[in-house]
Amino acid sequence: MTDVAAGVLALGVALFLGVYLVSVLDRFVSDLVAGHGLTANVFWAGPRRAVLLLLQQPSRTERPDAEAWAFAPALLGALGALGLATIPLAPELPLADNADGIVLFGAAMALVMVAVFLHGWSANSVFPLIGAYRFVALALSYEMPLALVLISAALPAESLSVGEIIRSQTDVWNVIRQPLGLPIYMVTVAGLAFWGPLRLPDAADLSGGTRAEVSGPALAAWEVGRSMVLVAAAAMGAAAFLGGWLGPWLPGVVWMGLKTLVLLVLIVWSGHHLARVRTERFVVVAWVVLIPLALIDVFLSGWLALAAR
Amino acid sequence: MGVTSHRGAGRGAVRDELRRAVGKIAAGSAVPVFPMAGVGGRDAARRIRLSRRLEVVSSPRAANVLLIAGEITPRLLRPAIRIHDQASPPRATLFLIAGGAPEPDVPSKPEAGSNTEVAAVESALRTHAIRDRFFPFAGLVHQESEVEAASRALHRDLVLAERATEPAIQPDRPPLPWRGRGPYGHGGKGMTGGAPYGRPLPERGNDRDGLQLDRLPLRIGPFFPPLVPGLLLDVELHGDVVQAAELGPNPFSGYVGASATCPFMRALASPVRIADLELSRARSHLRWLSDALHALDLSALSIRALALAERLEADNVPLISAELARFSRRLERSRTLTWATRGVGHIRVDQVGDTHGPVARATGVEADARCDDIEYLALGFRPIVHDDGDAWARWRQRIGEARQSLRLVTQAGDRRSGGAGIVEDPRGMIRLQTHTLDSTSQLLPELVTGREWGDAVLAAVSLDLDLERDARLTSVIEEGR
Amino acid sequence: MITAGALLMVVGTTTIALLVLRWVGGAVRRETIPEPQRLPFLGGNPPTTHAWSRYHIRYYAMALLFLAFDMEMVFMYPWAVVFVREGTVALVEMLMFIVILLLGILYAWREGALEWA
Amino acid sequence: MTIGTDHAPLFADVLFWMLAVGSVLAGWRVFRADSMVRAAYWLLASFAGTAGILLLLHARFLGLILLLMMAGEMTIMAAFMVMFMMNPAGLNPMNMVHQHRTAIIAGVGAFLGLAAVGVFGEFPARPLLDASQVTADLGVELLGDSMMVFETAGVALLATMIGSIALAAHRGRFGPADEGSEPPALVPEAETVRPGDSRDEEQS
Repeated sequence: MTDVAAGVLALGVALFLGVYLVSVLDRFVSDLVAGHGLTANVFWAGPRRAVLLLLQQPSRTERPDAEAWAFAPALLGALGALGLATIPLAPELPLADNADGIVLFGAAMALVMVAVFLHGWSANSVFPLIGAYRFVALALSYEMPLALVLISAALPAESLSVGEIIRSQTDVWNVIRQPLGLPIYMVTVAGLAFWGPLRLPDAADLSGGTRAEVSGPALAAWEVGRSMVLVAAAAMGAAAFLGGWLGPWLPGVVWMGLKTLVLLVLIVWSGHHLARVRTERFVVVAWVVLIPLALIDVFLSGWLALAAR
Repeated sequence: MGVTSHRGAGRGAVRDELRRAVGKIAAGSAVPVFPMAGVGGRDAARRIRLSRRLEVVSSPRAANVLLIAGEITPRLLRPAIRIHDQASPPRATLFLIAGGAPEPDVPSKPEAGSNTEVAAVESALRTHAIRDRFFPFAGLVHQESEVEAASRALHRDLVLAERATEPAIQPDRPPLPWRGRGPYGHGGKGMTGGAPYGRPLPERGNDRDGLQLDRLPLRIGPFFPPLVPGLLLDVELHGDVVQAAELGPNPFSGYVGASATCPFMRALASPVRIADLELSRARSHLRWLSDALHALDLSALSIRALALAERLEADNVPLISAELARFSRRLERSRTLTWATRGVGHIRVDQVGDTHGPVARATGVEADARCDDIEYLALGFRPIVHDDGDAWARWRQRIGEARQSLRLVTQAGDRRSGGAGIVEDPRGMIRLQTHTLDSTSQLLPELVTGREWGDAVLAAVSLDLDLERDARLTSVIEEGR
Repeated sequence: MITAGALLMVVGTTTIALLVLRWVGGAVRRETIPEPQRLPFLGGNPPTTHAWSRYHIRYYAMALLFLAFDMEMVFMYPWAVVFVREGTVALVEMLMFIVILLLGILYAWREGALEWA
Repeated sequence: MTIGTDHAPLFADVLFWMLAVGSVLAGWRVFRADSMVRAAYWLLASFAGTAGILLLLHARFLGLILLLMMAGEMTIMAAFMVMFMMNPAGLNPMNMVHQHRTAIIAGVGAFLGLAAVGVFGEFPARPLLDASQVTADLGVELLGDSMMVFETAGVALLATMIGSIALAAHRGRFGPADEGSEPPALVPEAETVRPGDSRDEEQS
């Protein structure tokens, strides 16, 4: 029982810290790229904005699917939390780490599609609707590579458990053993959290896309939920490819946090440097390049795992 | 009873204190502003991106302050009112009277000034009238430099509940009754008949792949952020693909006259320093670059491009030139940018027609009024031309021309050009004699038809439309007649 | 260790998040939002019809391809667990499986099924 | 808080009944929803309840893969239903039920049949010793002695892919897919109207 309490507490702290870090990083990189000076504002901008949104009146369109509209951001956040729960942040903190950890993670990330689709569909407004359908196209394209690279990471571990996958990297991290894995995974992370070049459902050309009709607490919840998914996905990247808690001198949790941070910096940085790609072209590239590469990754990883036996 | 009420009051006081404390935290955040640009307000509306205290939001739902910059013409009035009413409370409106025109109660002396000043005063008076009639609660500033402080003050008062949120301007009319006519309570013949909640369902139409699915007829604009201010686009969407498109009327027509502040307009009548012309051209291209980057979700890079444009002055050209060189290298190396824009909005040479300027030159047509100018030729001017004719070519075209303009500024010295009734402005050729209008905006419907919405927006952005310029050219040419 | 617990946690957090959101937004009753504020945002003009419609998904062929591909995941996960134990046979089997799937993608690509219809 | 029949029977029982009732309720909502999207996602909710029951049965992999796959599949189903159904969002109230009587008889019959199997059937009562081995056992079963299962599945999937694309894709190497086809008439005995022939199709 105390284990579970500690795990839940750690999960809560990790999520809170992660979401806050994403807001700080985003602001920091944005200021840096825009050529503004750096000020302490980066630390406060996110929380202040959240409080501001809590004071704003929620909006409603003419005839929305109100229940689904309210459900979508809550579901997105919960899926982020579930995704992070599958990852043991340290050897002694396995919350929902089980023999089928990456299947659970995959299920949580597959359900993100439901949350985003509902968010765009519910408003009964044309631009959110286009955003919703765009995300379905995006999600159907990145889901296969996402599952395949995680399966590759599971091959040397002979287990689908995230904890086992981390332990299997004691000698050499998967990022070296399976060089194709992390780059493909990072592309899918951008899709999962619709961040940066894959910010298709909430894009500027749709005037905010699925969030175009949202205001107030629901908008804050949507932003937080999206950051939670990003944090969960980055943590999974750290666990599956960068050896999770493994590392000398420092405690495991710190290593896990640092590695997640590196991936978060990478994805936030890309968000301010890479132009948004077009849905149609991404779909073609995902199927014609990413999935075959991921399948090759599976094969090569399997071969190496056999050779290492 | 006295005790209860006392306790109730105490609780109320605690709640007020709490509300105040929370409000103070929120008041420190960047002000979410939704800008709406009327006549002469586009630059000011764009420049709020530069302020760190203001945050441009893409939809009025998330805005606290609605900035109405410049004059709202009759065609813009209803949309502005609708957007005001769509914004979620707490909301406040701020008017920026362009050009620093005087207050209406200050006796102005139109006879003392030029025609332009008269026009500015008239425009300001009209804006005041609109504000008094429809937005009596709105804030008002006369200088662009006051926008930030005024927005912040409005925002602070709103979140601290010291200022009441603005009420809706339109009446709260419930939807038409529609229920109860069919066997299951629906409002018409068949399942798609009737007008649920006072609005009909879309009707089917043919599609290019042989299916017949619903078409959504929409009028988008004039304040749709990814498109230029004032653009009214009538589209029929079939899924996310534009099935048919048509340009709506130009809301600026009849409300803009010749502007004395624009060097290109002056160059039509009398020679102007080439350095001034080219600085202005570079600024215009950089402002476009900022808008285009914004439409690609690169808001931070967009701020950087805009900062280059706004910092650009005659005395810092080498510095800006070097920065722009670095910036453009970075953009041209960007694979995702190429990927996003290559092949989008492709214009064939036979479609160019009466289109001039960078759009024509990016399609391989070497048309430039500067080629016939002896002063430009003396500077060794040769127009930049790209052959591809797609959005990516137009991106490179404008970045290249901005750099070329900066080079010309450094070489031009005191040379002057113009006065012959023909000038090349950043968007094309202006000729007084031939009475022809530049037709870039007429290309738009053809470019977006059959495209996915994202491609359509990128194509529209790459044209660098300016409806105010279109209206101005019309009025100048009509004056010339 | 506690998968069902984790799933319960999702349900729990979703509910809690919903309740909190409703409570925070509860200061205003949604029914009191006036009609002009409910108009969908199109840049200033009102819509002529509802947005909900027979929406044409241009990627329908890709969606069907996905359905077939999704089935493949069912086989891939258990395979990954026993792969090393089973040895080279498993590798060969998987190679054949992968090649067959790649053929499917190749066919779809050649038919233009991944592009917007 | 380990959930499983052998550790906390009461908790597992409560959970089972919650999931079972929730699942049935969600299934009932599928037919009460006017909106196609709601109907599809109520079905997903029903599947999620079933997945939860599978988790309780220690069939963790099956439960999770059900959730993983149904998320995508129900979304695709919703998208296709919206694409082809009239009034897809249920803005006009309507009745989703056709052939009412037959449907009720078939539904009740199927429920009684399955319930009879559930109540009177003989189920193995072997306790599961190590729940973490289930996925591995499944893998051995699939890969096991012959390549039959795997390769049959592969070829079947390939056939599905090619078949669905040949049927659905509009353009292909052999030209437009609808060339020469006659769409069915909207009204029996009426003339067929080829898409593209006429913009006006208000006969319905």
